Amino acid sequence: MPDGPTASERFLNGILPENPVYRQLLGMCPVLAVTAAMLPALTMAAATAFVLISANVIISLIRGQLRPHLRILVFTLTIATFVTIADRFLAAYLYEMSKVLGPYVPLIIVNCLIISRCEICASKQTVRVAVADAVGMSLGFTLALVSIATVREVLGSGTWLGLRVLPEAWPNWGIMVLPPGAFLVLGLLLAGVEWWGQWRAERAALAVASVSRSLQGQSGGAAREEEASSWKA
Amino acid sequence: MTNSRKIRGYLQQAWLVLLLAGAYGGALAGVQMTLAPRIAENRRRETYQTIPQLVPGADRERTVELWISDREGNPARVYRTHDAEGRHNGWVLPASGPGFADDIGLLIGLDASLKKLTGMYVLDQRETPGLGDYIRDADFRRQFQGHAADTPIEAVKSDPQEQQIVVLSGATVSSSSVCRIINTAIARMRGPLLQSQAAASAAGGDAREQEL
Amino acid sequence: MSLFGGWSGSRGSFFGGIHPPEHKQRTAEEPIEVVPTPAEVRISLLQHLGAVCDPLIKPREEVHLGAEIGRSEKFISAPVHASISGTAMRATVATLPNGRHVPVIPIRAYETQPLADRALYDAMLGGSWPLGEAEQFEPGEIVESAREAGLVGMGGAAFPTFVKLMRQADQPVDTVLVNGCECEPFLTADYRMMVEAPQAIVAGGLLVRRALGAQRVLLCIEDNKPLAVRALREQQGPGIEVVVLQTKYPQGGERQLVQAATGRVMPGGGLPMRVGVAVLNISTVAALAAAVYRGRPLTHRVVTVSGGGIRQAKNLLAPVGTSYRELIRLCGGLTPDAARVIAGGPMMGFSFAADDEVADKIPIPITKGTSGLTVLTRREIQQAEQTACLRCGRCVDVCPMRLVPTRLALATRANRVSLLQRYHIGSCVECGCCAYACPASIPLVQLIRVGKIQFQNP
Amino acid sequence: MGLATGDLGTREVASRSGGLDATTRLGVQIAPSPHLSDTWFTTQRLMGEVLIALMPVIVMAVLVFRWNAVRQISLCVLACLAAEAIFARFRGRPAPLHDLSATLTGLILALSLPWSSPWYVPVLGSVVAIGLGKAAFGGLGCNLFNPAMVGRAFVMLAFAREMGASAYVLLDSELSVVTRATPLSLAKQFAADLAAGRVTAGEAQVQMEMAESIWALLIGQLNGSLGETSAVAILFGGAYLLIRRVISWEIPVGILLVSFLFVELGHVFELTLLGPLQHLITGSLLFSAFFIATDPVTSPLTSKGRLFFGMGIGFLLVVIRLFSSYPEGVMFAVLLMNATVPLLNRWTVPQPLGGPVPAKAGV
Amino acid sequence: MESLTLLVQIFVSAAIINNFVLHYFVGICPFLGVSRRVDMAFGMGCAVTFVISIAALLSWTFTYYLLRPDAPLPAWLWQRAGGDPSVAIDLSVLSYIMYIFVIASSVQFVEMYVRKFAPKLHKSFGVFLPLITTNCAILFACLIILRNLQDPAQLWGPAEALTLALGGGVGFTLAICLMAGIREELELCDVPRPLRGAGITLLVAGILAMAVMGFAGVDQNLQNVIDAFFN
Repeated sequence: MPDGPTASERFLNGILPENPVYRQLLGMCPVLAVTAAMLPALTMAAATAFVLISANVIISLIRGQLRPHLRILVFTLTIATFVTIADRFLAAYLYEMSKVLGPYVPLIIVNCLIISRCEICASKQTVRVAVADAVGMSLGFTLALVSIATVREVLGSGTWLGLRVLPEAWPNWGIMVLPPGAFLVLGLLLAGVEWWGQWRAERAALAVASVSRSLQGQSGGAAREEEASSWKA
Repeated sequence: MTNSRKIRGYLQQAWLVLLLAGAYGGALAGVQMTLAPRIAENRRRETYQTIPQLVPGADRERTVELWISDREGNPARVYRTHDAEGRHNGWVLPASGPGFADDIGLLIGLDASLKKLTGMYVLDQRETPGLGDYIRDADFRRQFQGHAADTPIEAVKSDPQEQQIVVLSGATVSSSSVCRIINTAIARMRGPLLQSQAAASAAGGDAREQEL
Repeated sequence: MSLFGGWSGSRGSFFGGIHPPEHKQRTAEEPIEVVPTPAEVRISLLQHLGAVCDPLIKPREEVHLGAEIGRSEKFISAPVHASISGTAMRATVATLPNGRHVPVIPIRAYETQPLADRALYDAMLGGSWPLGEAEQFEPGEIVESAREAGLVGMGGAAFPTFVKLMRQADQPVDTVLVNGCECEPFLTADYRMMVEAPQAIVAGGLLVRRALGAQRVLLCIEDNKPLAVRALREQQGPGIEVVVLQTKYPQGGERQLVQAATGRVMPGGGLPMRVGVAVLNISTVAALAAAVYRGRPLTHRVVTVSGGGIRQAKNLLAPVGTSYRELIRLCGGLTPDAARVIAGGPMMGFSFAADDEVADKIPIPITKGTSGLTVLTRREIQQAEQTACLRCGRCVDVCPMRLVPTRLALATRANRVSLLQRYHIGSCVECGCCAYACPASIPLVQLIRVGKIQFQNP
Repeated sequence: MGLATGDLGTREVASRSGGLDATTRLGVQIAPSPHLSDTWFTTQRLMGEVLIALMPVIVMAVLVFRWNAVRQISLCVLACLAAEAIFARFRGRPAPLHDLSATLTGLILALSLPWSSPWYVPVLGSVVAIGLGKAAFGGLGCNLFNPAMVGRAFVMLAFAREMGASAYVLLDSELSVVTRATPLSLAKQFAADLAAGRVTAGEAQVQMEMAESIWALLIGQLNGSLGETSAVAILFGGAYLLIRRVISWEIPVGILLVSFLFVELGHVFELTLLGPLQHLITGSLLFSAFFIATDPVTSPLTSKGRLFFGMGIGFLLVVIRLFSSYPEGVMFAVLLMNATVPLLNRWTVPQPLGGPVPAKAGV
Repeated sequence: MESLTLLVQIFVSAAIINNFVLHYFVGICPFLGVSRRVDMAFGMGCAVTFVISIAALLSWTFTYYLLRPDAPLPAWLWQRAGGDPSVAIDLSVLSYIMYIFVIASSVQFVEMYVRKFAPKLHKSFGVFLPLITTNCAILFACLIILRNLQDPAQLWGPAEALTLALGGGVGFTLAICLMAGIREELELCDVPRPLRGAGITLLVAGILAMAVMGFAGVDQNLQNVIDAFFN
């Protein structure tokens, strides 16, 4: 266990390198459903973060007593409880927002992100590490929600967080706040992140390759010629 | 002997789950106790805030929530509104039904005699942004005022006559859905409401006192 | 070209197919010309599908026209005979146009040959042929003659003929189809045979009927060869009739021919025998007549040399083993814009290197199955630029086997063996219709061949 | 016809490793069979023939809508070509502008737009059509959805107001044709009147026929998207494509037959006031039957599959026209059926002649 | 008659127009994960439809009698136990926990039942069953049922709940099968590298979502037409 990533590494990992949405494709349902505007996206991110952190803390605290076959049961019970608390809380203090989010708050229960963090990290690590991990993952999740919501709200309504950022003459792209817009934006952003990763990997590989190519260039040509001649017969 | 051992075995395995279940149950009960009144208040406030708009002259504070059996005998919520002097001056019916994208939730204002529509308000909707969601606009809602409540309202594209409203351009479905929800709700509740009124006036007492 | 062409599967035709330009007029009126004895022939010890023959002669040994020089004890094989008189040389290896490396026995010709020019022609094809004597032979005798004469299918497949002539108790053959369709563009060898030696063909057909105990012989000819139809109709008698089929490539394909002529559909992967049919090429049938009635082994065959890249297109009666170079030389050589030399017709033939440098060192010999030599010019082989598959479905419409060639090609590119299976790669006969019709110029046949290899060795 | 397949194998591997057109020596090439190809019929020609067939439609559009049509068409075509070039550059490939497919996409998109849409509608529609509809799938041949319809649906949902029924009508326009609603919108309205009991069936019928005679529908002096005004022009183009065998007959026949049947059914039950024949020649039904649904790339490979495909579009089209909130549903029907093409292709794999080769028999 | 046409409306809405995957975004995980092969997608779709129906019926029962604000069972128990009848018992705070257990146990139950009584069926889609527990489509169906039971004005019966579940399941199957076909096709295509996998799947889902939006209103108009036909 001491070999695993440290608390700070786990924290950073969650934000970009192992971003739950862009890298692990977890918890896609709220990412698509509540990102028509920034405000519900932020609320959803906060609710998810609350559940994720609380559940991670509890699971980490009781990790010594977990029986393998009851593990998932305990996870689900914990998560469902915190989701209920979050849901009631929103209904009590952010009533309008809870109406906008609708069934997607309770759906946090089946968000694979949370159960996978409980399983992979919290049930094996100390509270400190588990919290760092949960916060990192929450930030990563928030980042994803915010990025998608930004695109959708700006293009779809010309506003950001309700503030007008594009001129009044901007023709709102209604599709962006509709379901197809969610799929398209997430698909394109996902491709963008992927492209960025590939570009970086290629650049790193290029440095190595340029050395080896200068060494192998000649022999490679010879091999090709040999191959060609062997087919002539 | 074996039974008790079995039970002990189960307990050894499940004590954590039971403990957690207990703790969580307690926490949820606490949350429910603390927040439930607030949530109920939120819901109430949402409705009550709009009541002066729906029934002209109605006093928010004097509105009463009632449960009345509808035409088919199912319980339904209605609001009985009173003016500042406490005189019964109208009804507000919550109603909902399918719209273009999802269910639309409405509040319908009627005068005390249930003869006229006095207003309409959209509580919940997920209609197409920039198109169907204009059903929330005051211009669209104002169209419903003053129509008779005993015949259905319909949506037309242009030149509205009696009992007709003009649809939002490009959002025919949203507009006609609203009409449909209103028609259904009134048809469902008119009879029972008239009956309860008759009963109340027959009893001669203040309906408000009775229902409470 | 009817609007509903894709659906037709009626008698006289088959599903799919294409109508490439025929280009036959160039050699159609050229009578068969006998090739002057070449200085050397190189006789392949494998002229057919089946086992390689063992040489029966030693280097420096003298052989005469028609002498057996190789045979195999394996069942599926056919002996090979000397096609000229001369001195045998040491066996070497040659690469046939289909890419196969085979042992060949070169024979240096004597100054004088027992048969040449007109005499050779008359001995092989000319004269009159007995039409009513087939019944005198026992079926076994006919089979034995065919085997001893080294007969193989001369349409290209080169399957030993005697195997086809043997009666199978469980699969009786009632109809013999003599395939005179010659649907490949440019080729007219079979056509000239039909026009010049109809009697030999009819005599041979009757022999096949006798051997197999069949009721009828159908001489199948496409409707673009009216002269051949007339010539054969004059000879037709009881039990042998001419069937005129629609001109469409690949009408000469075994499965298509059986379907068009008899309406019967051969089961996938099965032989014509399964539906009571035997299919033989007209040249094969004529060679059978020569073997039975005149005791001549299969030593010569008619080859069409044509195409825009040939100066003087001709139909040649050439000894087996003549080099392609020799044939080209006899036809006046290549034109400057000749771009591709093909053994066989342009739809299914194999292109090979025939330029002087290579050909001088290792002259490539013709075999019993070589029906023609087509030299195409740059303009004739011109193809549109290859683009992505448009899924237009033209390949599906023209595929005579009712396959989905584009799927097979794409699956091959993506190396998806399970898709190859789903789209029945095993049924492809590589007739080339799909690649011909493809507007995107995708090498479909090529890819399907690669796919077959992937499929066999996943 | 026989083949020595085993031998072919080694050679093909050889030529494959050296590229598909193997070696060239002294001007004589070695290449696999077949050595002839139908050089007349190429990808470019396929697209070109469709362009030719579109000419009558374009001429009618320009005659009816004047410079509006010219503006939409040129904007769409230019934007499509630019988008094609840009997206090809992204992938570091030469832009395949000469295959005319981008031009065709632009034309079809333009012809399916209302005359009034502001400049950003055709431009964004074109970029989405080429980018999302084609480049994202890997370019021409891989696009599973009809690019023009992807672009059309995108702008339809993005700019609902600029594309809706009101976008077609301008009461005080100099072009008399655009002062009236489109026939399908009228039909919807009259149907609503009828359902509300405001008019009798007979009256509504008379009203409808007054509004749009079959003759007017055929000739095309009426409102609608640019390409859908004249049925005759579309029929001319369609007939040309059929005669030149550029498109197969199964798709148009499937669409027309099934939509005729279902509209007839709807007409009997008074769900729509337009008779089946009128339905066929109004809106973009004919245009889609001949020019949109027949896009080879996005329709099934086998003739049976194409028939099903056409029938599916016909059915969905009628469902949308009669029941949905949109007066016209061509693009949605086409997109949905495009999505089923892989499954249709899978289910209509033809049996090879004589049945598949048994596994034991080998290849 | 009205209830029957309501069922038609609920079904059409859930299956096509408000498709669970393409409109409500639930069940995205299997949509992205299992949609590589058509046969697997179909198996998954069947399994989901099966489980969603059972879970919907069970959760309707629990909600109606136990969890909704005016549920009869808790009130009766409370009064039997001698509680003050004027105090309203609202157990709805437990709904989410209840649902998740209902789903988990119905998955377990279905798996046991299928394995025992229909081993052939189990072979074809048994592998998908454990995955379904975390499929949000099922919880989503339960939540919709809850929403329609919270408002006493439009109390859903078991038939409506079951119809919603079936519609949702059919819609899910439809979407995932179409997507699987498309993805099989895309394997033969030259999709740009960054888009391969999830990216292009989401884009295709976007186009499909556009396509089903064209059917908006069909459910209600169909309902109107059937209503009008029977009246």
